[in-house]
Amino acid sequence: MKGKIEIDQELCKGCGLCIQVCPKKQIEFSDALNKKGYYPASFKERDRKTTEKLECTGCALCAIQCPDVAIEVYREEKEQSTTAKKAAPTDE
Amino acid sequence: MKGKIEIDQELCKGCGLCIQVCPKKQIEFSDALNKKGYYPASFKERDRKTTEKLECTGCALCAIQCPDVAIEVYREEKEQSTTAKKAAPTDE
Amino acid sequence: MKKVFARPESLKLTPFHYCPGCGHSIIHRLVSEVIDELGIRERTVGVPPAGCAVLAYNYFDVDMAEAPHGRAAAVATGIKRVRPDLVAFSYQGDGDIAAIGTAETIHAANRGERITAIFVNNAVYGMTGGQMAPTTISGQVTTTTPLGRAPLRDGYPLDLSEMLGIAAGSVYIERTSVSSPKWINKTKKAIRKAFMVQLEDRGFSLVEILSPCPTNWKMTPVQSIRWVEETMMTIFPPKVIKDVA
Amino acid sequence: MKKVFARPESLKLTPFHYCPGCGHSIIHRLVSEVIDELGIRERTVGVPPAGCAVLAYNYFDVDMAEAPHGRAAAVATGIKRVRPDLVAFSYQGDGDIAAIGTAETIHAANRGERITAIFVNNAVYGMTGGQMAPTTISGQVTTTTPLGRAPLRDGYPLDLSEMLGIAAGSVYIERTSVSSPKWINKTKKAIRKAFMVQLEDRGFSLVEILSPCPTNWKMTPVQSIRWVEETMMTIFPPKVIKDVA
Amino acid sequence: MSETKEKKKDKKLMRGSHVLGEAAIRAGCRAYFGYPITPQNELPEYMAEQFAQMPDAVFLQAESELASINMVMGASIAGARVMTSSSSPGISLKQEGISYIAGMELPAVIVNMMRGGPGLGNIAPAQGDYFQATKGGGHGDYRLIVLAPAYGQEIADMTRQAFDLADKYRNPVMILGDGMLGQMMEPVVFPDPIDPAQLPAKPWTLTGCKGRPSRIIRSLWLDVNREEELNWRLVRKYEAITAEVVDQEMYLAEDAELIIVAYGTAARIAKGGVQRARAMGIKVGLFRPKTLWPYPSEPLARLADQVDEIIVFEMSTGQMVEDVRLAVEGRCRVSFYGRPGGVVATPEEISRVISSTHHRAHPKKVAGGRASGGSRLTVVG
Amino acid sequence: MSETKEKKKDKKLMRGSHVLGEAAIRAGCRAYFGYPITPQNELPEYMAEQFAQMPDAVFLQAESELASINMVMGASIAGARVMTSSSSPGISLKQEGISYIAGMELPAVIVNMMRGGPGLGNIAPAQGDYFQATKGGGHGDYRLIVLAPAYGQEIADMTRQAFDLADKYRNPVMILGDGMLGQMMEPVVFPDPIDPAQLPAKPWTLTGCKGRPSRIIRSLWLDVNREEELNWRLVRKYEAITAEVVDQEMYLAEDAELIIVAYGTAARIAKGGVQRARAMGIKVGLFRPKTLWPYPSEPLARLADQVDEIIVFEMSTGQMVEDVRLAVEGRCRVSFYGRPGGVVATPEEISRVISSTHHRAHPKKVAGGRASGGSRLTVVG
Amino acid sequence: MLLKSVFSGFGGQGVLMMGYALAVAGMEEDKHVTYLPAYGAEVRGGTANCTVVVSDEEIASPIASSPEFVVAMNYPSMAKYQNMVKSGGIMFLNSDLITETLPRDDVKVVLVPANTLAHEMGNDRVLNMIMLGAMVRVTGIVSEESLSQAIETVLEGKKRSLVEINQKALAKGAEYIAAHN
Amino acid sequence: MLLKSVFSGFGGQGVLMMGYALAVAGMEEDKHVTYLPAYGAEVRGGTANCTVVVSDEEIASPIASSPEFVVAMNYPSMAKYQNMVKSGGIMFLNSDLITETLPRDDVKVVLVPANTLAHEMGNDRVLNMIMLGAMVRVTGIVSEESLSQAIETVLEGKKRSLVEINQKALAKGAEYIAAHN
Ligand SMILES: Cc1ncc(C[n+]2csc(CCOP(=O)(O)OP(=O)(O)O)c2C)c(N)n1
Ligand SMILES: Cc1ncc(C[n+]2csc(CCOP(=O)(O)OP(=O)(O)O)c2C)c(N)n1
Ligand code: SF4
Ligand code: SF4
Ligand code: SF4
Ligand code: SF4
Repeated sequence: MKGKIEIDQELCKGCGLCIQVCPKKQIEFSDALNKKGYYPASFKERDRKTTEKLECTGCALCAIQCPDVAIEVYREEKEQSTTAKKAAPTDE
Repeated sequence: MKGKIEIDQELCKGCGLCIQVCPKKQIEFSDALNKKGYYPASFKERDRKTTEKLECTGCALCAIQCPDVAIEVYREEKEQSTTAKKAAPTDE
Repeated sequence: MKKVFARPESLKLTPFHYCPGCGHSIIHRLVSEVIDELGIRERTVGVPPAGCAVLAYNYFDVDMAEAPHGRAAAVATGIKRVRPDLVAFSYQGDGDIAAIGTAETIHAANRGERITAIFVNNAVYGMTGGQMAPTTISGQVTTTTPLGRAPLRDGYPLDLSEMLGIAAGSVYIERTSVSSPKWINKTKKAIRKAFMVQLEDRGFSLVEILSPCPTNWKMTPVQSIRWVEETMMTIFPPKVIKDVA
Repeated sequence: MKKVFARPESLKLTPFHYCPGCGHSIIHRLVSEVIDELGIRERTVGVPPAGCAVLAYNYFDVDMAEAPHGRAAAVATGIKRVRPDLVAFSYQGDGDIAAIGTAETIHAANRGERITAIFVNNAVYGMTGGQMAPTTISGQVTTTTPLGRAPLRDGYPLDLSEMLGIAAGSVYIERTSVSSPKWINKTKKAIRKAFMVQLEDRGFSLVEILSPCPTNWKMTPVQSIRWVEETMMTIFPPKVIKDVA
Repeated sequence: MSETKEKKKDKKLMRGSHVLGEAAIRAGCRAYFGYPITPQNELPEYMAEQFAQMPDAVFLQAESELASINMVMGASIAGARVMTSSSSPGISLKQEGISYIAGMELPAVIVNMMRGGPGLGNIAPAQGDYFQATKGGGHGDYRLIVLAPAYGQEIADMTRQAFDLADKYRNPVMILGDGMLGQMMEPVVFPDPIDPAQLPAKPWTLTGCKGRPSRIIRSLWLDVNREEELNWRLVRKYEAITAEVVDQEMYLAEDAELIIVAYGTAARIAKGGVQRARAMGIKVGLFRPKTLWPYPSEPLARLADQVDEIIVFEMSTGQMVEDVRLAVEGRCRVSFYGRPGGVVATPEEISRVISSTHHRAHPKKVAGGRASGGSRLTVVG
Repeated sequence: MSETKEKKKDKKLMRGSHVLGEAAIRAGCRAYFGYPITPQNELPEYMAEQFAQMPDAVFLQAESELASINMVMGASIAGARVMTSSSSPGISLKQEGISYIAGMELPAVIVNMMRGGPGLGNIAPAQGDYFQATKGGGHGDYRLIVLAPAYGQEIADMTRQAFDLADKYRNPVMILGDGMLGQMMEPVVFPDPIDPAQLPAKPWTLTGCKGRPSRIIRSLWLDVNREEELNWRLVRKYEAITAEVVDQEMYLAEDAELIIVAYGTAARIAKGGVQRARAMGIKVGLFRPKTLWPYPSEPLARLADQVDEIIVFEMSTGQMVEDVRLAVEGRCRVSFYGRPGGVVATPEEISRVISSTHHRAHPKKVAGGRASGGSRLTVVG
Repeated sequence: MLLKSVFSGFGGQGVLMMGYALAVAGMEEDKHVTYLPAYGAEVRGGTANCTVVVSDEEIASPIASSPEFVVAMNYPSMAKYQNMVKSGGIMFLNSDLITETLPRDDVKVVLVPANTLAHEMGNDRVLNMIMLGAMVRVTGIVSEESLSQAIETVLEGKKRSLVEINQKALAKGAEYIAAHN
Repeated sequence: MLLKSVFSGFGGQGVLMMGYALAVAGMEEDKHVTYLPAYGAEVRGGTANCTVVVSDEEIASPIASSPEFVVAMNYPSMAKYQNMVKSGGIMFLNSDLITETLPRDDVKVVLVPANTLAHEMGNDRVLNMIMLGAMVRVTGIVSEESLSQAIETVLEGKKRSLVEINQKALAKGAEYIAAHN
């Protein structure tokens, strides 16, 4: 796993946009309501069926799309990314 | 003389625009103030110097330009001009 | 000899209060002539502004309803919406239509209100004594731009008609002038066309007319019509801005 | 592993009050990131609107001054004129900027005020519960267009940015979207550029951002970002509308 | 409000905003211009929905409150029964237009569902716009007729009355409520609908000058003498309205030693307070102005001779209290209790205010003690 | 107004509007936002001319009154001494913004050179905006400090005072005049100019959060309790202002049996009337409120105990008369004489009103006789 | 008789419909009624609640400062109203979302597992009518017939099947009370 | 002493400057003065006029309902003010434009051919100062030195020659009075 994310369960409003944009399909809704009454998203490290470890690349697309800034993204330090901002990918 | 104009001395405010646009230079300021305190325009049938009769064509340019609708225009009835409006010339 | 030019029926005999050489009264006459020619005098309602033409209701022999400064488009909208059989036109100065009335004008146009706006652009606030208008050109001296309009401080002249051209509901927008008989005749044609757009129920129409204000320009009437042609027209070129076929 | 994505400094930790899937908070984050990156947090004043973003002052960690509905451009003008050393941005919804605030926006742009407007176009009045906005598209159902917006009755959607492009004092106008990470990144670039125009003292800049309002569109968040791309973008195509070099 | 069995069928549980809209339509209103603002959006939404089915009716969501009040002006000029609505900040924006409409003597119905202020404030029920409504927030000498309903049924009845009064006196009429009245549902029986075509013709409207001389509806009177004439004509009209239109509810006032004066939402709460205080044996009554302008000064003055003290309760820091003092003119003590900013007092709270007022000896002046929450009871006269 | 020989040199014959502008600049005002309207254009024109020479000063002709009041809001937020001016219809358009500015507790100076109304009206001197200025034409509970100069010198002095009060109390201040005061030239001596850089710092302004936490200037208070708190805080502030700021002129009041109350232009005319009436041997005095809000109720109430009757003279159909009645509260008879719509009464006329009031026996109620020209004298209390 | 009830929960739990149905039922019994929704703040989010007053006489104030009955569909609602309920009143709690106990002993508590019961009925959305059925069975503010009748008015124009499932839900709630109290 | 003067004429005849100069002269003599122009209606056209009050004491009203002196530069001005002049007052008429006679015998009339005199001076525009010079010579409201001095203030920043021609015009008006009355 080259990357991972942390989703703040109380900030998350369960909009599902991160789930929609994750290229690795590595985010799902959790079963439990949070305090605000939403079913928050949660990061699945393993595939439910195969229980295989999934391959989050730390691309941060989920975090970029997340309206509630509920996601923090971590990536293995290989490239020269000194600030968080510079690491945010652009498509151009 | 194919045409003539009548200038209402009390409506006229002496702006001089008719004088400016008359192609025959046949309008001039009069010497007497009107009741509003303006020197109104007046139609000169003859040239001051030569006393020649001038040739108003009834082109109505003065009336078209006159801001105070102080000028009425008359023309010899040759053409088929049934209403005053149709007779107003256009340049196109 | 036959009378070939006389006062139109829709224009009352009342002498104008305008200054010598003012363009407003020429435009009044043209609108009246068009109303006469279209035979709509008895179903027209005019909406004069606050501005030098505030007394326009004394001149037009049609029903006239005074609007607050800048709100003529809204007032005309109210009239026309509840009585679509009427012909509604607003008559507005540049300050009225393009400064305080910007929102009302743009939205009426964008909604495609079936109203006709006569927009008299004299590059200055006439009625209030010669302050800067939205259409005052750069460098022009007015009482609130004593050293001449400086765009950095006072903003640029605003081209409202061009913006209205973008409005989805506008059908016909033309800029003309009353600076010569030739232009006056063009203006009359444009006014006629603008009213026709309304009569054909097609949408919003507007004629912007460059018009001299010798008093506040501190010019003679003759100088002022020259200034329209030589200076104003370079900033506000007369043209058909929009004409939806 | 290293943290590569985190909350920007100019964004307070306060949880957003926005609905799930709302675009406002994405845009808040982008503006905050730009402020951080340009290092202007300590000299920026934001002007939030009335609208769903009315509480924006709770989120941005910069000086914030609430404007009456529609008047953000005027308030920002007041601030910037007396303190040209500050960076002033307005944050406005479509109703705020393109309906009630039409005149203030157009004139601020035309004067070339050195302010930056963030214009959030969600095609609806969010805060007040889903009425028609100036940007509501034809046929769209809202609480005041229960049968869908009918241009003949309700007017057409208004393209304010296009009109602002004509304003002489506007320097940079771009329309973007937050409907996908790709568009979000483009939006951030546009916001950055808009602030740069102000920092370079060049004139008025504005970024119009197509933004989902799942609540009032009666869609799921996922449906709503699709609707932005599939429907809204056909009426409001993202593009650089003006960029004076 | 007692209904026959027949009418029961017509009884509808509706929210106040919808009641107002329905009553307007039944009064022959076929034109609405407005701009959204909470807490009155349910009214334009109702109009939009209903008018969508009525081909000749005009619903237009304007670009602003300014535009909408001027559209109202236009529609009224062309003869329509026309309405607009808004809430506090939006009503402020309409003040110029309202001054014009009043000065031009045009009928129009303007609804203000007040909210907490000043400024953007909040959307909770409040009564901070009393002065604006009754004294004229716009420029110049003019008056609106101001009706203050307190019940769903009264919203229905007063809306009908508003249109009738507007036409009769050629004067704008304001219905002054708040979000609670607009949102609350109560059973309502509507009056029969009027066909607008059957309304009396208005001989002053602008509809094209066919078969008559052209008309002018104007607002400019450069000749000061004509402007003065207009002003006095308006005064005479206002006197006639005052004589004919004033209305109030008196509740348990006959034997009262103490009177609480309140209108609208505040009056409902006050009534609850009065009931509680009566249960405690305090002889207190309620005086509820139903017309805020013209103000029911004379009936109130008569009551003032009977009671020891009048408590004015407003959801503001004290505005109507001035009209009470003007009516009473020293005849009895007047004290004020206010909860501004959108706070809704409880009947219990009001009964406490009543009983503490009743039980205190009557000193000349009581310091303005601030109750919890910032409310205050002050003796002001 | 007695001047030393030295000061004579500084005496300038200037029109009121220019005096106001010059005094504002000398008070450290470096920002003006406005929109033209007669009869106050000479003021923005003066500001434009002067500021054109002052590189740091901001003159901006806005696109409307709405824009200008909101620019004032912005400039005040950023810490400037800022002014706007207009006349009646334009002031109506500013009401929403004024409510915000008052609610946000921002200092600002707003000039209203009133004209005949309602509606477009005319540009002659009138006093029909008294209610709007003093009771709050905008929504919600707020108050402006309202200063009413009557002389050129007072325009200079009160303008300085207006800026000082605005800053001191963080409250908008209105200078209420009319075209006559604005156009009239009188000799004036100006106070020494203030360097804006020397003014006390304002610790609440928004100027970027360098070296401190970020600040918010807001107007929304969704929590009704905080909104109520704000409202009561404003009330306490208004009480402090009332205690400290009230001001009035009394002229020949000491032995008066009859008092005429008038402000601004009307007060000058009334003074002429009083002089004429005194010449006829009538013991009449003038009470001239210089602050309209806070209103000098207490000094007036004291006078009420001394005199038989108070005549209120306004260039309106009767607005300030309510404040007089509230002050007097039945202590003496109050009658009203009005000339609305831009009519300027003459001192002769006022002296006639005084003498007829003085000579009539004191019946309980006098019918509101309309004098020629529509003016009226009514006993209202 | 004058009874004030407050209904409160998350947006989406149908609390407004509960109050509305009760008010309609009261009206159809010719009682005086007021229904007052706490209209949303001008911003998004938050919980929904409404107040219903049913009375034999004209209702002065529609405000329920100390309601006889409170229906809380989630914990924040319970927390908000637990101190306001009148002494001797009743609090109805959705026991599926509320596990906390009420810190008052002068108020009766009725627990209804509304989510579970709705799920049993195969329609998660009718939890509100289940709760209402239970509440009316306990309080008797209106008759159960009127209430069932009211659903027809409330859902006027909606599908027949929808009306029926809601009416069944009312009955289910009432039955739950019969079985458990 | 409190003296009210009204100056009236066509726009362009310089009537406002007449009043202004008189007021400045009064101020420079340390008198109390007010100068009140009838500010143009918000529409164009019409005549101009102004009122000047010069007094030893504070001036209450700047309005001249019955002025001691009226200067009328054209017939409409005469017509407007002929009934307002105080009995015993003086009316100054520009006899070049006014041929009508005053229908009152309690008012003194002073005729000044201001246009002609100005034309004689070779500057048509100074007719106002000629009239003012004549008026002050007759009335003595201020001293002629103060008046001449006032021109310097009034035309501050203008060309010296302009100041001089205006001062000469004042003198010319005064001389005309000396010669003809
Ligand atoms: C609300 C309001 N603001 C300002 C004015 C003053 N006013 C009257 S007309 C006018 C503008 C005049 O300029 P324009 O519209 O260009 O017309 P013009 O007089 O040049 O024909 C202004 C500012 C007013 N009457 N009402
Ligand atoms: C003068 C005034 N009018 C109306 C309102 C009510 N209001 C608040 S926000 C808003 C519009 C919201 O729509 P938009 O600007 O598009 O922003 P969004 O909420 O969609 O983000 C309105 C009409 C107000 N606060 N003030
Ligand atoms: S995008 Fe953010 S708020 Fe939405 S589900 Fe994912 S983490 Fe939660
Ligand atoms: S154009 Fe008309 S107003 Fe002007 S001078 Fe000629 S006749 Fe007179
Ligand atoms: S001021 Fe200008 S626009 Fe107005 S009437 Fe005179 S010339 Fe015409
Ligand atoms: S209503 Fe729409 S714009 Fe407002 S917070 Fe919700 S989703 Fe966002």
